[in-house]
Amino acid sequence: MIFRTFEKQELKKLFEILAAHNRIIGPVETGRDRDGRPVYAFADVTDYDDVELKYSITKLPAKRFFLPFKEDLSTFRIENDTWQKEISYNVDRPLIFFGLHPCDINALNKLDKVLLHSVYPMPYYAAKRENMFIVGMDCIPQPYCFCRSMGSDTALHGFDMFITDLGSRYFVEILSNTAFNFLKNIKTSEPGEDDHVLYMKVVAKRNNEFTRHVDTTDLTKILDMEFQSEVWKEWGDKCLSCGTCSSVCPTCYCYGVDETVDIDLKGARKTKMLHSCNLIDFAEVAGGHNFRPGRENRLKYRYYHKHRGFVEAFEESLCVGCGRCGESCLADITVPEVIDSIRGSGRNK
Amino acid sequence: MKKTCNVNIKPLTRVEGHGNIRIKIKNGKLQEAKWEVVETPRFFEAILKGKKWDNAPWITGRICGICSIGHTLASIRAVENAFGIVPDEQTRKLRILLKHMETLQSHTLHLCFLVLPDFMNTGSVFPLIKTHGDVVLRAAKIKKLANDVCDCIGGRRMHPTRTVVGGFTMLPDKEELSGFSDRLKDITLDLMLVAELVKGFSLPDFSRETEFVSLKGVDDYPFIGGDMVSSDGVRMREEEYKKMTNEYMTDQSTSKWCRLSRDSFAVGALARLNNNFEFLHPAAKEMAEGFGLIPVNHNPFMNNIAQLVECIHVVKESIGLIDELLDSEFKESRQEVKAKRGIGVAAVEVPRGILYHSYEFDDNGKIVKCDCVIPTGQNHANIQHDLEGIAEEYAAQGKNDRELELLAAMLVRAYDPCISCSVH
Amino acid sequence: MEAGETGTRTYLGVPLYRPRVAFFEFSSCEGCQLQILNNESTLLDFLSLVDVVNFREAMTGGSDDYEIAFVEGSITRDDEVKRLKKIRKKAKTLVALGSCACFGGVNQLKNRFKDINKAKKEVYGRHPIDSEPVRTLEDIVKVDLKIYGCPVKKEEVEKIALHIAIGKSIVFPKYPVCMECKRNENICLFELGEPCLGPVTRAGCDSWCPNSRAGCWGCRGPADEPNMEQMKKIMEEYGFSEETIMDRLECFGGFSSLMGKGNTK
Amino acid sequence: MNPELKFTDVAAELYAPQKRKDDLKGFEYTYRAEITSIYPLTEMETLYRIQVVDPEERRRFAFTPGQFLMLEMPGIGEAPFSISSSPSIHGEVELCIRKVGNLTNFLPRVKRGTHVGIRGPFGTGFPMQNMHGQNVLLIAGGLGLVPLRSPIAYVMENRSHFRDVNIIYGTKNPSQLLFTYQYEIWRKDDIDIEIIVEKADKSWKGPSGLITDPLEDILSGRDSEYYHNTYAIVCGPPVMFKFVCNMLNEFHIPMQKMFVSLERRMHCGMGKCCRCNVGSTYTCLTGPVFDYWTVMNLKEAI
Ligand SMILES: Cc1cc2nc3c(=O)[nH]c(=O)nc-3n(C[C@H](O)[C@H](O)[C@H](O)COP(=O)(O)OP(=O)(O)OC[C@H]3O[C@@H](n4cnc5c(N)ncnc54)[C@H](O)[C@@H]3O)c2cc1C
Ligand code: SF4
Ligand code: SF4
Ligand code: SF4
Repeated sequence: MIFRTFEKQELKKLFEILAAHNRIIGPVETGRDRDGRPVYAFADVTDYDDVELKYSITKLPAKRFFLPFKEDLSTFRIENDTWQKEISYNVDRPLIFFGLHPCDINALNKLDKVLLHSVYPMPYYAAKRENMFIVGMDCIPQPYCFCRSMGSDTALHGFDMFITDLGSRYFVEILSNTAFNFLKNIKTSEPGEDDHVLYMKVVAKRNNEFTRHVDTTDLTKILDMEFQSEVWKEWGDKCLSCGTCSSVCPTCYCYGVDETVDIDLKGARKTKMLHSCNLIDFAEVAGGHNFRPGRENRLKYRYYHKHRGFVEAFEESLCVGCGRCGESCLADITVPEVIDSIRGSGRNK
Repeated sequence: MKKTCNVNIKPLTRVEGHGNIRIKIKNGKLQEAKWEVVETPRFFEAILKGKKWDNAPWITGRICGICSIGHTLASIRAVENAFGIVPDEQTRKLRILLKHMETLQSHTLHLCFLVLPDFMNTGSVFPLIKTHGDVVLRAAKIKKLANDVCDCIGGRRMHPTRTVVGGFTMLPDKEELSGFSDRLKDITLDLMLVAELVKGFSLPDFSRETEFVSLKGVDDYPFIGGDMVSSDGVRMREEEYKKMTNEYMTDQSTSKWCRLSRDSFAVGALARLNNNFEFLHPAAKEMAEGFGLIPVNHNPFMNNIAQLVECIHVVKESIGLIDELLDSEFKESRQEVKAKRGIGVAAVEVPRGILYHSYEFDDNGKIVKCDCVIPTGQNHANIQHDLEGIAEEYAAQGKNDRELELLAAMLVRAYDPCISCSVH
Repeated sequence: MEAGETGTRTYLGVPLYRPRVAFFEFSSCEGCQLQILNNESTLLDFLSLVDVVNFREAMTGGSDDYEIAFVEGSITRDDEVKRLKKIRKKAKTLVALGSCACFGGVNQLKNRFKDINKAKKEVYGRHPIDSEPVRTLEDIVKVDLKIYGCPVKKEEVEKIALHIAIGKSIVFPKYPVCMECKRNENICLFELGEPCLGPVTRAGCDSWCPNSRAGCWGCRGPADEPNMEQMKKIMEEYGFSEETIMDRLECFGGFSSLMGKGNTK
Repeated sequence: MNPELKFTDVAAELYAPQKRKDDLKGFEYTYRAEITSIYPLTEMETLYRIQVVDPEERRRFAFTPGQFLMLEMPGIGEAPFSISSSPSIHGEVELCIRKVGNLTNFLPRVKRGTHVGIRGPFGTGFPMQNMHGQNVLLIAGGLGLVPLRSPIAYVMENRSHFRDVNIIYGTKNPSQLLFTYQYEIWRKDDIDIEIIVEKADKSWKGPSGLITDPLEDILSGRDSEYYHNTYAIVCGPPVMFKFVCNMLNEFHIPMQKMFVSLERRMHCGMGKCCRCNVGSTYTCLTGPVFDYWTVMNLKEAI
C-alpha cells in the first residue's frame, strides 16, 4: 500500500477536479429530525460545500446506487405473437463515492462475495461495481454501531483511496493506480515518521470510542442450538414485519421479481425489487402455503442468513455492524440485543 | 301551438352527484318544473364534531373529489383564521398557484368532457375520441398539465397531502416547477383553439335577472379570502358568511338552499366575472369580450364561457406566480400551530363558486361546531328558478319533450353542479 | 370495437378479453371515478382495454348490459341498498372501488354517533332526513374485488384493467407501506416527529403520503397480519396521544375490526 | 492526468479479475424455445413439450434427472419447473404444470408454436450413475410423479444397469392420477408399479389407502441384502416424504441413499434472490434434490 499526506484544503481541490469530469455521490444533509439533529443521505453532489464529511451515518446505505430498490432486469418488445428480449445492466457511467465509511466499504466487500465471486455472478451488480471509484473516509463511532465486533471497523480493501483525518492534515492510503494518478492533481507528500505516529494515535483514539459490542463467538453454533428458543417468539411479537431493517441494511440483497405488461401492450418488463425476509410473503408460494408463517420465523431467518448461512458459505457474517437496522426499527429491535438474548445473556432483560 | 310535455330526468348525467329534473307542461301551460337533489348526505359537519383541528382539512377535503384542493384550502384557512395564523407570502403564492391549477383542471373537465358532448350531439366524450380526437387530446393535455402542477405542489392531484395548517409539509422541487412555466405558455394556444371551437356553438339565448355573489378583489381577481359582494349591492366580511348565505331546508333537496336579496342567487365563474371583471388578466378580458360576455350578464349558459375565460386568466397568472416563486429563496415551509379557543371562517372561490368553511374550537383545539356552505348548495335555488323560467319560456314556444329535456339538462349542467359536495 | 368482442387484439397469441364495464357511485365524493379520468396520459390505452357502457358522471345514455361493475361509495340509505342489489344481479364481477366502498371511508365516522338522530340533528336540525348508519358494500352484497385507497391509485386501477384483459390474476401487496416508503428513500415520519400508520397499512400506494412528508392515515386498510399492539406502543412511545392514534385508525374504517371496538359492523 | 474515469462495460470487455464474461452474460440469458405440444392430463395439469429453437443451442442444452428450469412468459411471469422427460434428449423437455397462479393459468391458453424463454437447467439432480447395480424405489405422491418421470426414463433407457425397480405412486383420488397412459409401458420394461389412491370412487378398481401401505408390503418381503443395496427417490408433499422416509429408515435403508426434491419459492434459480432458502441453504443451488440425511440437518425443511 502506498501512503501520502496532504493539506486539508487540497481535498476540495481534488473534489472539484473530479467533479468537473465525473458524477460524484457523497453524504449530504437531507433534513433535521425532531430533535434538530441532521439526517444524512448519499446523494449526487456537485458542490464540495454540500458534502458533509463529518457525517455520523446515513439513514440509508449507498446500496441504491449498485443494488437499486427497483431495477429492470430485462424489457421485452412484444411483436404480435412473439417477443424480443432486451437486457441492460442499467449503468452507463462510472460513479465516484466520496466519503464512504469503513462499514459501507466492508458491506460492498461482503456483497462481492455472493454477487461476484460465487456461482452465477450477477452482472447488474458487477457492471455497477466495476464502475465505482471509492474514496473512503474514517468515521466517528456512534453509540449504536458495533462494527468493531463484526470486524468491519476498518476497511482493508474494496476502495481506491482512504482518507484519515489527522487533525491538521489528511493521511491517505492508496490502493488503485487510478487513485494514485488522480492524486497527482493535488499537492501531496510522503508521510514522515511523525505522521505515522499521529496516524496510530488517531486510530487508537477512535478504537477507544466504540462503545457497543456484541459477542459473536460460536454464534453459528448457538443459532443452530437455539433454533427453537422462546426468545425468538418475544422478538417476533415486537416485529412489525415491515421490512425496514432490510431496506436500510447495506448488505441485504434478497429480492423478488415481478413481470408486468405495459398498458399499451407493446412492451413488457421483468423487474427486480429488493424484498425483505421479514415481509409476510417472502416464502409464500402459489396456492397460499407459507413456509415462514409467523413473524418470529421470519425475523429468526434474517439472523440465520446473516450470522449462520453466510458464515458457512463465505467464512464471515453478512453484517457489518453499522447499526442502521436497529436505529431505523420502530420496534427497537437491534442486532446486539437480539444476539445477546439468543446467547442467554440478554434474557429477562 | 299548444303542447303537452313530460320531462323526467333521473338522474341527470355528466354532473357530479345525483339530481333529478321533472318538468310537466300541459296544453302549453307549465304545471311543474322541479330540480330535485336526492344525493345521500354524509354528515361531514357531524363527523368533525369532537375531532381535533388537524383532522379538518384532511377529512373535509373528502367532501368533493373534483375540488378537494379547494375544500382543503378553505378548511386550512378557517383553522388558521381561528388560531390567528397568517400565511407568509411564499405559502400564499403556492396556495393560489395550486388553486389555479385545480380551477383549470376542473373547468377543463367540465367544458371539454361534460359539456362538449351536448354540442356535438353525443352522449359522452368517449365517441369524440374517434371523431374529434384533436379536441379530446387537447383537453387531456390541458388537464394533465394542471394535474401535474397539483401533484408537484400539493403532493397529489386529488385529496392533497402536502397542504397543512401553517403551510406545506414540503415544498415543490424548483427544477420541476420551472418546467411547468413553458408548458403553461404552450397550452395558452390550446385554450385559444378550444375557444375557437366553442365560438362555433350557439348557446341557448335565455336570460333571467339574477343576483350574483362572489368574493370581491381589492386589486386582483379574488380567490382566497376577502369580502363578499353581490351584484345587488350587498357587501360583507368573511365572518358574516351566514348572513350572506341564509341556508334553509327544503323538501325537494337533501342539500340546504340559500338566498340573499331575492329568492335565489348564483355563484360561480359567471358571478365572479360579473363582479370582478376589471381584475381579469387582459388576455382573459379580451376573450370575454370576444364572446360578448360583458358584466352584468344574466344568461346562465354563459357560465360555460366564463369558465373558459377564467382558464386563460389562471394560466396567465400562474406563469407569473411561478416566475416569482423561482426568483425567491425558499423559506421554511411550515409555521408552528398553536391551537386556541375561537371561531374561524374562510371564504374561498373554488371552481363552482364561493365556498365557506367555519369551525368553532374549544381550548384544546377540538371542533365544537363545524359548518360548510358549498357553492352548488348556494346555486340550487337559482337552478330551480332558472328551470321554471326556461320551462315557461319554452312551453310557450311549444318545444317538444326531447328539445326541452336537452335544454333543461344543459341548463343544470351549465352550473357545473357538484351535487354530492353540496349535500355532503 | 364492441364489448366482449376481442377483435384481432391478442397478447402473445392469447386473445384479449374486453369486458363491458360500468361505473356506479353511492355515498362518496366520486373522486375514485374521477381518478380514472385524471389519468390523461394513458386514458386512451385504458379505454381500449375496457368498453365503458355506463359512467353517469361522464356519459349520458348508459346501458344496463355490463359484466364488471365498479362501485364507489358506501351505503347509507335504503334506496341505495336496492340499487346495489340490482347492480349485483346484473354484474358478473362487482368491484368495490375505493375506501368508502371497501370500508365505509370517512363517511363511516358518522357511526361514532351511537344514535344516528344526533348526527341528523347536528346537521339538519329538526328537518326530517333519511339516513342510516354507514355500511360497506360487502355488508350487503358479495364483493369480488376490492380496490383500496382514498383516493384509489390510478395506476392500480389501470393495472387491474390490464390484468383482466390479459387474464392475469390481481394481487395486492400483503406487506405494509413502510417497505415502499424506504424504497422511496423517505425520512421516516416518526423521526420527524409526526405520526404514521405506515407500519400496519397495506402497501400499494407507493407510500403516497410519506413521500410528501405526511404520515399515513391508513386509507388502504390493514396489511396482512398487522402488528397492531406494537403499532400502538410505538405511537405512545413517540408521544402521540390516544386520540391521535384513534383519529388515524378510525379515519377510513379499514381498521375498525382491529380496534377492539368495531364501528362499522 | 485526465481525471475522468473510464467506463467499463462488463458485458463487452473481458472482466479481468473473474474472467467470467460468459457467466455474467448468462445470468439473464434465456433460450428462446417453442411450445411444440400442449396435452391436458387432468383438469389441473397440462403437459407441455418445449423445444429450444436454435439448433446449436438445442444440442448444448442437456440436464440430469431431478434438475429444474425457469420458464418465462414475458410480462406474465417466470417460475421454476422440474424437467419431466428423458435426459438423453437434448434441447427438448417436457414440463407438467399445475394451474395455480399467474403464469401457470396463462400457459394453458397459449397456442402451440408460442415462444417462451427458458433458463437453466438449475440445481442438483439424482445421482443416477451411483445407482447402477442397485435396486431402485421410485416413490411419488401427487404432483411428485412429475420430477420422477426423468429418472424413470433414465432407468428405462438403461434398464440393464438396475436390479429391481419399483414405482409406488399415490394420489388423493383417481381423477388426479397423472400419466395414466404410461403405466403399461413402464410395466413392459419390467418395472413394478403400485398405484394407490386415498379416496376411491366407483370407477376405481385398484387399492385405496396411504402410500406407505404398498411400500410396507414391498419392503417387508425383503432381506437385508436388498435394504443395503437399494436407492430410493421420494417426491411429493413434505408430510408424505416424511412418512415414507421414516419407513425406509425403519427398514435400514441408509439416509444417504434416499433422495427427495424440495420446493420453495424461487425467483432467480441462481442463489441470489434468497427466496428459496431452507434454514440458510439455497434450494436452487444445493437442491432441489437432497439426500435425506442433509434434509434432516436442515432447519425448517419439514
Ligand atoms: C424446484 C421446483 C420445481 C417445481 N416443479 C414444478 C412442476 O414440475 N410442475 C408444477 O406444476 N409446479 C412446479 N413447481 C411449482 C411452481 O414453480 C409454481 O407452481 C409456480 O411458481 C407458480 O407460478 P405462477 O406464476 O403460476 O404463480 P404465482 O402465484 O403468480 O407466483 C408468482 C411467482 O412466485 C413464485 N412462486 C410461487 N409459488 C411458487 C412455488 N410453489 N415454487 C416456486 N416459486 C413459486 C414464482 O417466482 C412465481 O413466478 C416447482 C417449484 C420448484 C421450486
Ligand atoms: S444487519 Fe443491521 S447492523 Fe448489520 S449490516 Fe445490516 S443494517 Fe447494519
Ligand atoms: S414514514 Fe411511515 S411508512 Fe415511512 S417508514 Fe416511517 S412509519 Fe413507515
Ligand atoms: S400513505 Fe396511507 S393514507 Fe396515504 S395513500 Fe398510502 S395508505 Fe393511504
